Amino acid sequence: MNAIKKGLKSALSWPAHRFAQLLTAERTALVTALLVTVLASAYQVAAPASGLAILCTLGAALALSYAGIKPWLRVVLMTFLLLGVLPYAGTLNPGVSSLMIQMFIYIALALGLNLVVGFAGLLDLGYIAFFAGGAYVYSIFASSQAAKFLPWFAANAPQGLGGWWFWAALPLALLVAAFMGIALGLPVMRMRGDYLAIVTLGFGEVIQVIARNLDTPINITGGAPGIAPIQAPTLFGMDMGQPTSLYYIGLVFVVLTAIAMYRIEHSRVGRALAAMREDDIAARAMGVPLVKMKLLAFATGASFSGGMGMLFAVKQHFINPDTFGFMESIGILAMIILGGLGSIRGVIVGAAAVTLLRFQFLPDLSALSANWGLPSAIDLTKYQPLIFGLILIVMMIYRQDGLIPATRRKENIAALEGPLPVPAGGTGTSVAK
Amino acid sequence: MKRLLGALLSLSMILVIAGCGSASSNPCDNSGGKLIKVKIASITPLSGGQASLGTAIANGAKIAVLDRKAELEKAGFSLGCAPLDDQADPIIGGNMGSRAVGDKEVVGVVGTLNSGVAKTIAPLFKAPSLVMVSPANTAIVLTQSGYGSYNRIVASDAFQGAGAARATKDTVKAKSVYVLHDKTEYGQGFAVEYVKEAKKISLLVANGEGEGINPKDTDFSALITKIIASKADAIFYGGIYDTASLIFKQADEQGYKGYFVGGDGLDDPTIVKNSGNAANRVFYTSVADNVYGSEAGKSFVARYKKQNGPNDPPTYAVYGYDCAQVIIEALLSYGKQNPGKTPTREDISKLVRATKGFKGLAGEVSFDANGDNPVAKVYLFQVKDSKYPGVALGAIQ
Amino acid sequence: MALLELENVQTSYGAIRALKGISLTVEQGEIVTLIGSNGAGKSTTLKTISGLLRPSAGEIRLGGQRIDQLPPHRVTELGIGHVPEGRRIFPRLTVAENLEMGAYTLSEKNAVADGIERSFKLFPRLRERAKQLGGTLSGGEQQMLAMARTLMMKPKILMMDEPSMGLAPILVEQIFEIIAQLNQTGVTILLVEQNALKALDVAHRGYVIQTGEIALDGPAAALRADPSVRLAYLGEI
Amino acid sequence: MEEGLRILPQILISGLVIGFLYAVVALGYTMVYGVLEFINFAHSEIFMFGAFIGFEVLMFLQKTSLLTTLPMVISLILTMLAAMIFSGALGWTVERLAYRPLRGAPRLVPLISAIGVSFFLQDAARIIWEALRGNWQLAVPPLYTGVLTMGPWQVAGAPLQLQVPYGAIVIMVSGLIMMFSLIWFVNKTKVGKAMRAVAQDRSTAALMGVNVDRIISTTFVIGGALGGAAGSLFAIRYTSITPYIGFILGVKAFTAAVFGGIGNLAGAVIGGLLLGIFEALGTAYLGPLTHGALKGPEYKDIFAFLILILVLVFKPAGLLGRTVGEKV
Repeated sequence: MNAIKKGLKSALSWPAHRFAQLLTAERTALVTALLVTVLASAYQVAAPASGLAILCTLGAALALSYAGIKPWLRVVLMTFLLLGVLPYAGTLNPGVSSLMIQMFIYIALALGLNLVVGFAGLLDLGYIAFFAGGAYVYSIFASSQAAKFLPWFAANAPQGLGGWWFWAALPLALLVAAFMGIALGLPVMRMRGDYLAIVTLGFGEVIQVIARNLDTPINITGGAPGIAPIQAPTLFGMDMGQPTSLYYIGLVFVVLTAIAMYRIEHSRVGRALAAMREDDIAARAMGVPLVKMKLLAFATGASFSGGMGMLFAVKQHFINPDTFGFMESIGILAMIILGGLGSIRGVIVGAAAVTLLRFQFLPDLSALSANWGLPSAIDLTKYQPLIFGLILIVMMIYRQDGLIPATRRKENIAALEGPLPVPAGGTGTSVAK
Repeated sequence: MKRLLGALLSLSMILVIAGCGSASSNPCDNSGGKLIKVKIASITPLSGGQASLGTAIANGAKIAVLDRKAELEKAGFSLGCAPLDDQADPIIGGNMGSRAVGDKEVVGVVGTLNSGVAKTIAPLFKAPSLVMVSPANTAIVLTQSGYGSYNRIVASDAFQGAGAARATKDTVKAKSVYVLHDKTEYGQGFAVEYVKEAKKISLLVANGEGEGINPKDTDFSALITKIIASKADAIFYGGIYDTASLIFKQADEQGYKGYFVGGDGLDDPTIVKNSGNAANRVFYTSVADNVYGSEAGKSFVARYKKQNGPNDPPTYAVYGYDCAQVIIEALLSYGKQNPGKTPTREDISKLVRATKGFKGLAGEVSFDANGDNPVAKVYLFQVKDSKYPGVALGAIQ
Repeated sequence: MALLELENVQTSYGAIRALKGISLTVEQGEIVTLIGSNGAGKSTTLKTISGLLRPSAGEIRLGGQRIDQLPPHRVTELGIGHVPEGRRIFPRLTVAENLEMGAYTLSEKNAVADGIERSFKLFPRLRERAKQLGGTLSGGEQQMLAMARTLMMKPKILMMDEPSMGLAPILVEQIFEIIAQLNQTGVTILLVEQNALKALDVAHRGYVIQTGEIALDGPAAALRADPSVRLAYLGEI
Repeated sequence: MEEGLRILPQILISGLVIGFLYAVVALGYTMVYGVLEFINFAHSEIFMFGAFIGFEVLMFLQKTSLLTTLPMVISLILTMLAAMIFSGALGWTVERLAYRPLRGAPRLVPLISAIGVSFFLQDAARIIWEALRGNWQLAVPPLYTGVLTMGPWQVAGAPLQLQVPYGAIVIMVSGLIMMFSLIWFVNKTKVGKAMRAVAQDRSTAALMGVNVDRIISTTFVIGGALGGAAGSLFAIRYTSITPYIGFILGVKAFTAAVFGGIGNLAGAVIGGLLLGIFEALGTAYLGPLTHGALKGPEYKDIFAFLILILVLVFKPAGLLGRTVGEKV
């Protein structure tokens, strides 16, 4: 038992950036960075659909973000990988683009949830509800759905508004999701952490039930069958619905989200959130308007989720209530916990890793085993909830800060709620070491 | 996580290497000689809750590839298969659809099991004209949305729902019916069509447009009290056998004396095992007659077992088989007309759509302009003596 | 051999070293007081003795037996009674139930009934309040209950953390009278107090603790006379 | 409306039955919450395991044909006992492995771990019973299947008859027994008092000589056993189980616990009963009241969450509870 514990501990305690130290000495750094970029690109182009290739390319991008080279070169090389190599591989096999869009969606979602959980310390288990909000706002008017309850649409746009609607709907989706965030936030703001978690869970379920049942008396959401087909966005007359072109929209969304998160973290608001997370009484004493800040975090996080919901609807051409279940909320939570609560880079890596695992490696494995008639017992896809569960437990026990902890404060998660007022008497060891 | 990934990767590598070693026994391999390499992909759940159905479809398709291998080689094709796992999840399904598009050897796709997954995949196949033949989708919208290369061999909800409604009036002899569904794509779609037809043939629906329930619920006693008060002669349930049997059983316990009607979602031994005394009052429609009863069916079962182990295949296996056969027929007819040429996806898609009167194991297949199979049949079954499967009462017109 | 011995005890909260090496002894039958300013480490010392905190170095011995690695309930079983700072009455247990909890470690049949009777004799106020919830008592009553509760376990040594804190002067007088009284019935007492004057009045010996270290020690009277103690802790010039 | 009123008594009975099930599960949540101020998210899965163990026992009894020869009460007790022992042990194990290492960590840390445990156990059950029985959706051998029929009485000129399944009576009776024995245990026994002391002030309880770890373990064992008992009752009443029966029931039971005042045993039961009755009334009357616009059975699952939100906003202490978060 102890050996296992030790093994786990050491396996999980590698510092993420140690291997990147290779890249810190200026000249070797330059050579290695170029080499990594070239090798990854070559592999990616040679075997576009291979999960391993995508892993290498993304790994290279991560390594470059640590590399001790000139910042402009870093940006150029990463841009080359993300705007050159991956989209090109996507034209060779749209499966790559499809996977990457999904990854972008999850990264942005995880970043948004990280704002709420990691920065503000509010555990939200119903985060997917905002995502659903954005998806529905877009889909209802980008399909024949609107015509089912609005006479104007039936007369003028029976198949929906068309590709331009995506761009017009974007601010609307952000607003609707932000509004949902506030609507949920207002009643729960004064609740304690675990109550908040349960109520947000309930909120997620309620939104799902409403989406499922709002086909009567007026058919607004399409009910359980959902909405399909959903029109794709157009940009200057180009169809952006296929994975190869949608890739760019996704990338733009993610980059904007990441920049926004970085700015928020280092802004007055970010500091206020951090103060609130560590000690809300002290924060209030220092003049941080708690309710306003919490609502701001909720609304902002929600609006990111809503925006990505639109992209999701476009990618899927179809949405239904089942897609927005509790499991998805937990999946996103698992991503940020795996990556490192409060750490932007960590959250991105966590989301990417979970997406790769769930959408590439596990289905590959089960297809392989179906192909070769291997016993289905070794099929790891089957164990997905088990693996998620284990990730949560093991990370909590052995590495609460995630794979790439936030640099600003190492004991980030420890600050979620502040320590219990009374040290654990029974164990006696928990406070003094 | 990296370690875990590493372990996963090395595991998959080992599997790949192990795979290459025994390449000859794999029906999905198409590496033979100078023939034109083509593949039929299947997109079904190979893992997760519905894996047994999805695997059956994939395996059925595989048997078809094996069965016609020699014939195809003569026509100049080396046909392989590519089973893809959608986990019954539209998100993963969309991914798999894109991967099927990306594999240039894939000329046709068998799938999907779930209508929701098909709604995500069909638009992806429209531009590359990749043909898709579904053994199981019943959502009406799929053939009404101009997806182009989408076809299915089973009857849609409209057909099944109407059939079930007529059976309720004519065979069950009910005057009024209480309509329930499980608020899923399948159950609700079915129930909506059922109600539509019921209104046409003046079968009274006791609760207006029908009501949804939560299939995760277990206690329906309050609802049943309401049903009994409505004095309906029959309860129709659009949904799956597990919840259906709970409702039927509890209704019986509370003293409901009427009949129970449902669709192919009830076609499972569980409906008999879990419904208690209610079982012998259950009628269900199904798109499949007892296919494994025939000689050809028995021979299929034997081949299936040889390839996939000792368990009897679920009915869906033969549907997967028929879907793949439809695509193979198109390939062969292309080969006949254009010997030595590599078919484009569009060619195959057109040829599949032109299928007329193909005699499949599970029934006849023709496609209309939308990709629906107008000759698909619906059969009515009744459970007797608490035995599964029920007694076939014949096809519904 | 002293009843309680601390030898070079060090305790940390995370990176902060609260005790930098405390050594002290308490003899059978004594009242020893530990005085010092806020945050000097007085409460930490008591918590370390009773096992609520685990020392990173040093030894604690009770009657010669090492207790510094034991969990708090074991330390209690061995005979150290700790009346925590702020009374820490169980607010939603009745007064009687609070007292019963004090006798948790005793297994004799009549221990609870006898103990409660003794407590009521010592603190007649508690008898009137026996059925009331602990949280409804006044500060002084709570302090009495806290002492009575710990006395239920018949400790070899009674450690009290700031028993006079937040009490009206007249109650403070009472509390110290009771401490003296208890000591006369043979109870050994380790007393932590901010009210150094009172503490040194009642104690036999004293230790002055300063930022985690013992700065001075000696007989209570000597400490009272020490000019630096007078300046720092007794408010005299 | 005449017709609607006529079915009211039967609807109330339905509500009471499901309410008792919520109540029994809620007792487990409230126990653990009372002592640790921690939502044992995995309790619903411990409940689910109880149902599966109950299933296995009943299968065994059926195979050995003891099911027909033994008196039903003995079968019932055997089934419940096995489920309680197993689920108690499971509760202990979960606490030991997934919660204890996190004692003293911020509140959200064990909560996240508990969510992980919940997923883990759910999937583990699926894997285990797929391996054991080839299927994770199981039909439980029948034990109490009959129905108690009362009446008919002539009420307002028409016959009125009431029906209660025996399985439901078993749930109600066991629920009451469990509640009263639990209240007795917590208030009158030494361990029960120690539990309350630990709940109120852990380190002071330790200073009284209470082995806090052991008391917390005991709490989880009792909570687990309660969950197991509830699970086996569920299996007996509904005769069809899957690994997923726990989640929604768990959330509702937790709602019931909060509704009644979390930490308060009687409150959990009252909250459960009220929630069950609300749901039954909603199922039956929401449709007629809204003239068919909202269908009762479709929206009834929202009630639990609406109640939860309303209670937490307007009366966080619940019906019988004390102010949450009070710590002296």
